[in-house]
This record gives sequence, structure tokens and C-alpha cells, in this order.
Amino acid sequence: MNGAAGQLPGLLVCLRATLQRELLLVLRRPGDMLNPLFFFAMVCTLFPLAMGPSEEQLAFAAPGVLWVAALLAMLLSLNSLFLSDHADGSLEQLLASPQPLVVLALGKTVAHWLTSGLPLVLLSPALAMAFRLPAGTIWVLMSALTLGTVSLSLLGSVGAALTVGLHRGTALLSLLILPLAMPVLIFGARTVSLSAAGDTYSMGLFALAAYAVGALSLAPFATAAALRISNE
Amino acid sequence: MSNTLSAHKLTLVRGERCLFKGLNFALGSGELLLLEGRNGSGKTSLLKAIIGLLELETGEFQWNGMPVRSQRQEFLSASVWMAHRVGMKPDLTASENLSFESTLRPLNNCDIEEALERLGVLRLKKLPLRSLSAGQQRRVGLARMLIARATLWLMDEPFTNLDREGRDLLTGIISDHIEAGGLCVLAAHQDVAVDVPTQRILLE
Amino acid sequence: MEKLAMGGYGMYVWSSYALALAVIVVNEWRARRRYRRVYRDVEVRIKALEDRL
Amino acid sequence: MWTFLHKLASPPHFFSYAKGLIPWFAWPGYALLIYGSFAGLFLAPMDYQQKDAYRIIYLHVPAAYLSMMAYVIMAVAGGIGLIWRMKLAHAVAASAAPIGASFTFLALATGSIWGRPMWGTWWEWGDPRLMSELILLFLYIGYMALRGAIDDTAKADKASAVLALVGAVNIPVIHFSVEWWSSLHQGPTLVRAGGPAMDTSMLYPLLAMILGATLVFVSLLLRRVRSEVLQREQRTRWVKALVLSPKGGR
Repeated sequence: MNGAAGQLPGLLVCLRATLQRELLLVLRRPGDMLNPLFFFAMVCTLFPLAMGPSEEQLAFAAPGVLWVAALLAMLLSLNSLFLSDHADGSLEQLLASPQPLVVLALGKTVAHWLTSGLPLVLLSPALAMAFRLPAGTIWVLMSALTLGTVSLSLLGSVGAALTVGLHRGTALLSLLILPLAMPVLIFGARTVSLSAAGDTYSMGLFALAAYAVGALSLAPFATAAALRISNE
Repeated sequence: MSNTLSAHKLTLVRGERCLFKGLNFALGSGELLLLEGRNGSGKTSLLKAIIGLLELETGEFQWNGMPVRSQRQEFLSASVWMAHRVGMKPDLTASENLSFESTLRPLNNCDIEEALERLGVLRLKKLPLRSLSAGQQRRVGLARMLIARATLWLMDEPFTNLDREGRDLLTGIISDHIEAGGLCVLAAHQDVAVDVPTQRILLE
Repeated sequence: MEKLAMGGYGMYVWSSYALALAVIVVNEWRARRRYRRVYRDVEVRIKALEDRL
Repeated sequence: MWTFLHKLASPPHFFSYAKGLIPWFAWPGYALLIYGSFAGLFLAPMDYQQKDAYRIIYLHVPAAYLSMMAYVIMAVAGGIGLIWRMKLAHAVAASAAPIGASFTFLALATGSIWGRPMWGTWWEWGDPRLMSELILLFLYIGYMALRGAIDDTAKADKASAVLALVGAVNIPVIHFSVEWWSSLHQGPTLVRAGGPAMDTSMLYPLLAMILGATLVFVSLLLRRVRSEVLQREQRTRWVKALVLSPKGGR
């Protein structure tokens, strides 16, 4: 089926199979994907309710609101990243397989981004328009959110791996990840608000891209190490 | 090719408790190692230490005379572990679970359908695992051993949840594996009637 | 006396130094207390084991 | 050389020689702090811009420096513990966290008190240094929370070491992002603490404070590591011998 008998299937085969498995699981339980998305939309509606319907104020606060809501929605979804695998014992099987754990961790993280980061990015234009952000800023918002959610998925996977078997894991995960996620929030929100104000914003996008590349090359290793430690 | 798994002066500490100290064994092709002892005596921990999930305090395992530490990927490619839990996703079907598993290890010539057929659960392959009984889930879990090209089988209480017919089937599968030159380390709290060369370790 | 008023900033300066002193004292005290507690617990456990033998 | 280092890092050896080392760090450290405070408060001349309020930096700078130093020690010790499986390193990492957190708190508090007369507010959002310190405090809190949540010591050691390393990689990025963030801020022009040209009579007390605080930090660290070692090794023969010996280990 996958490669010749007697040979360890290649890394890409394994990565693809991990992705396929995770996506299939989300398909079977769409709530896992939709709940954070609804949460994102709801938090975004909370702000106009709390601040009053002044359009000027809303447009001014929009980048910050969207980014904070996205960060919280990502955190919410991160909690379940390794939880069910830990509960049903399949995580132990992954650890006991000869395939490098980094690849499996990367596969799971990529799947996490596809099912929670990407939907946020796709939903954001609608919210941005509701917040009266200028049309030209929407593209900036989408690219910044894309880069930022990739970083958050990667960074969050380390936290999720560290807290996987713990009783008070949920609250702890936010405590661990939020301070580390602040650069992403700063770069992301400031990029969008600079763009909305008509300033140059390229610096923020470059910083986000650099962060995403750095996270992509380092975080899977930390996640793999953390998974081994958590499962001892 | 003949294989050996040996343990040298193992000491394993879990939290505050020392599970065993200075444990040795040597297992060759065509042999079964039975781990006996009451609950909590460290059978599961020993299996987890072999597969590398637990770190030993002191001592080492050797595979074919070489430290496992220096050839982890080769060693894991040659082993498959059946844990206490089935370790598959309850939301996926048997064939989905197994086709994912098949990318984790080198494969045997036995494909998924054949394995499920032999274990008597082929007709259930399209059902999500959660809708199967505990015994049926266990049989699906056993298919992992059949599709993998692994010489070393590590089994933790494999007879749990199996009916008499299932136990006989499993006994047959284990003895076939061992007669074909495989190795098996099996933890069980009841006696196992497999007619193959057997070593026993009693953990206190 | 005039020196102590710090040109009107005395409140800020002196409260900072008081805070710093408090942090140092608490650190020192907690480090010592932790040692005493750990030692006492270890001692009780070991002596209890000895007596049972 | 290697065996010498190995011996230094062995818990029973460390336990006994650290006890002798503590006063050698603590007393000079406290002496320097007293000298530095006195000289800083009374001998050093007044800063012509900040008047006497600048004397707070004699506390703020050492505290801020130690808060970062302690995090670096924590991360490096954690890394050493992970890679070379050195037990003493994990004990050092575990001990550095609460001390580092307390100095971070001190740096924040003194910065805020200094800011009140300088900026007219207790908390100036536009100041990148205070913001970085605050995030650092959050990192310490996360680290200690993770340690507290894991019951098994060996597991807590390794997990928190991974966290400390991830944090250490992030700290420069956090710093950079906060700098960038505040550079966009159109707030009041900040008065920088100290200047490039600092008078020696102002500089020496500051150096004394930094050195003294470092020495005191080391003595506190040693004291805490001793308790950690004792607790972690309580089932070994040397601890038993120590407790049952007539002198004891009090």
C-alpha cells in the first residue's frame, strides 16, 4: 500500500497520513473546528456591545479586537490538540513508532492550523467589514492573520504538549502561551492598524513572517521533546 | 536472521518507588518472555521502558548485541507494542485506523483486510471503533501486530476483554509468530498456555 | 534632614528602598525557612524509618 | 579536570561545600549593597534633569539586570539538565525561578515608582523596558505554575526546562517587538535613566549595587539549591548518614 514491504514508509508519506487522519477526525467531529470559530465571532461582537456603536471608535479598535479574539480562539482550540490522543492511548503508539516524532508533531500542528487558523483567516474579512476597516486593509489583515496563526499554532503546540497529561491543563496552557505569544499580537495588531491609518506596515509583516519561519523550524522539535517528557 | 533482546542491570524508579533493581534477561529468536506479578508490580513499566517511553535509572537494553540507545529507529522498526489501551481513534473506522498505522512501521506482506479477516472482524471494518465492543476493539488493535513487519512483539495483558475463542485465536497468533522466529515479551497476570520456549520473570 | 527629603522626591525614593529591603529580607527568610522545613521533614521520615527497624 | 567538575556537581559534595560558600557571597554582597545604597543616596551628586528621583535607578538597574540574569541561568541550567541529565542543574533551575521572579517584581515596582514623578503616572504604557519586565514576570509565573502542576519531580524538571528554553529564545523577540511597538507610540518624550556620560561618583555606587546584588543573589541561590538537593536526595544513603550523624545538617 505505502511503499515496499519491509521498508519504513517515507517521511512525506507519514506526514500526509497524519494530516489525513487529523482532517478525517475533524470531519467526524465538526464541533472541534466550529466552536473556536463561533467563539472568535462572538468575542468580536462583544466589543461593539461594550463600547457603543460609534463607528469611528470601532474602526480604531478593530485591529486590536480582531487580534485578541483570534489569539483567544486559537488558545481555545489548542487545548484539545493532544488531549484526545493522550486519552485514548494513540499518542503512546505514536511515541513508540520508528517514525521521527518531529514529523508526527509537525503533521498534527499543520492539521491544527488548517482546521482552526485557516477558518479564522477566512472569516476575518466579514468581521473586518463589519468593523468598517478600509477595503485595502483587509488583505493586510488576512496575510497578517495567516502568518500570525501559523506561529500561534506552532508555539501553542509546544504548550499543549507540555500540559497534556495535567489536571489543570487548560488554565495552565493560557498562562504558558500568552506571554510567549505577545510578539505575534504586537506585530499583527500594529501592522493592521498602521495599514488602516495609511502608514507603511511592511516592517510588521516581515517580522511576522520571520517569526513564523523561526517557529516552523524550532517549535516542532520542542513539541516532540515535550511530548516525550509528558508521557513518561 | 536471528535476533536477541537483552537487558543489563536495569533499575527503574517511578516517582518515589523503585520498581526493580539490577534486572537482567536475554531473549532470543523463537522465545517468549512472560512477565508475571500482581498489579502495580512494574510489568507495564518494564514494557514501556523497552519501547523507550520510560527512562531507566540505570542499565540498558541491547538489540542484537548493540545498545538500543544507539539504534533507536532500527529497534523501533523491528518492534510493535500492544498497550493496555487499544491506542486507536474511536471516531475512525478499523480500516482508517489501520491504514494510518501502516505508515508508522515497515509493513509485512499481510494487508489490512487479511489481518482483519484472520482476527474475525473483517465485516466490522467500516464501523467507527467506538461502536464496537471492547473485545472487538482489541481484535482490531491486534491487527496492528499482523500488518507490521516486526520481530519483537511487546504485549501488555493482551487477553483482557477477549472471549475464549478470542483467547485461543490470540494464543495461535502468538505461537505462530514465535515459531516463525519472532520474539515476544508478554505481561499477564494469569497463566498463558502458549506451547513455545518460555522464560519467566516474576516482578515483586 | 533636608537631605532626607530628597528635594521633594523623598516619598518615592524611600518607598523604593523600603520595598527593596523587604524583597531582600523576604527572599532570605523564605530561603532559610524552606531549608528548615525540608530538613525537618527529611529528618522525621528517616528517624521514623530507623525506629521501626 | 572533568572528574573535578563531575565531583563539584555531585549532590553530596555540592551540599557540603555550598554551605561553606554561602557566607563568602552573602557578607561581601550585603556590605556592597549597604555601601552602594549609602553612596547612592547621599554621596552621589544630584542629576540635574531628574533631581533626586534618579536615585531609584540604583535599585532599578540591579533588579532589572538580575531578573534577566536569573532567567538565563534558569534556561541554561535547564538545558544542561536536559542534555547531560545532571540532577544538580535542575535543582539550580528550580531554585532560580522564585528569586528571579521576586527581582522582576522589584524592577517593575521601582520602575513604576520612578515613573510617577518623571512621567506623572504610575504606569506608562509607552515604556518598552517596563513592558518587557512585565512580560518577563508573566514568563516566570508560567514557569512556576508548570512546575507546580506536575507532581513527579523528574518530569517537572524536564518539562519546565523545555519551557524555559522556549522562553529564552523568545525573550529577544519579545524585547524587539515591544521596542517597535513603543517607537510607534506618540507619547511623552521619555527621560532616560542615566546618560551616556555618567559621572564616576554616580557610577561607582551603581557598580557596587550591581555587584552586591549579584553576590546576594548567588548566596540566595546556593541556599535554595541546598534545600532542593536535600529534598530530592532524601532517599539516598548520604542524606540518611547526614541526618543520623551527631552533628546533623541544621
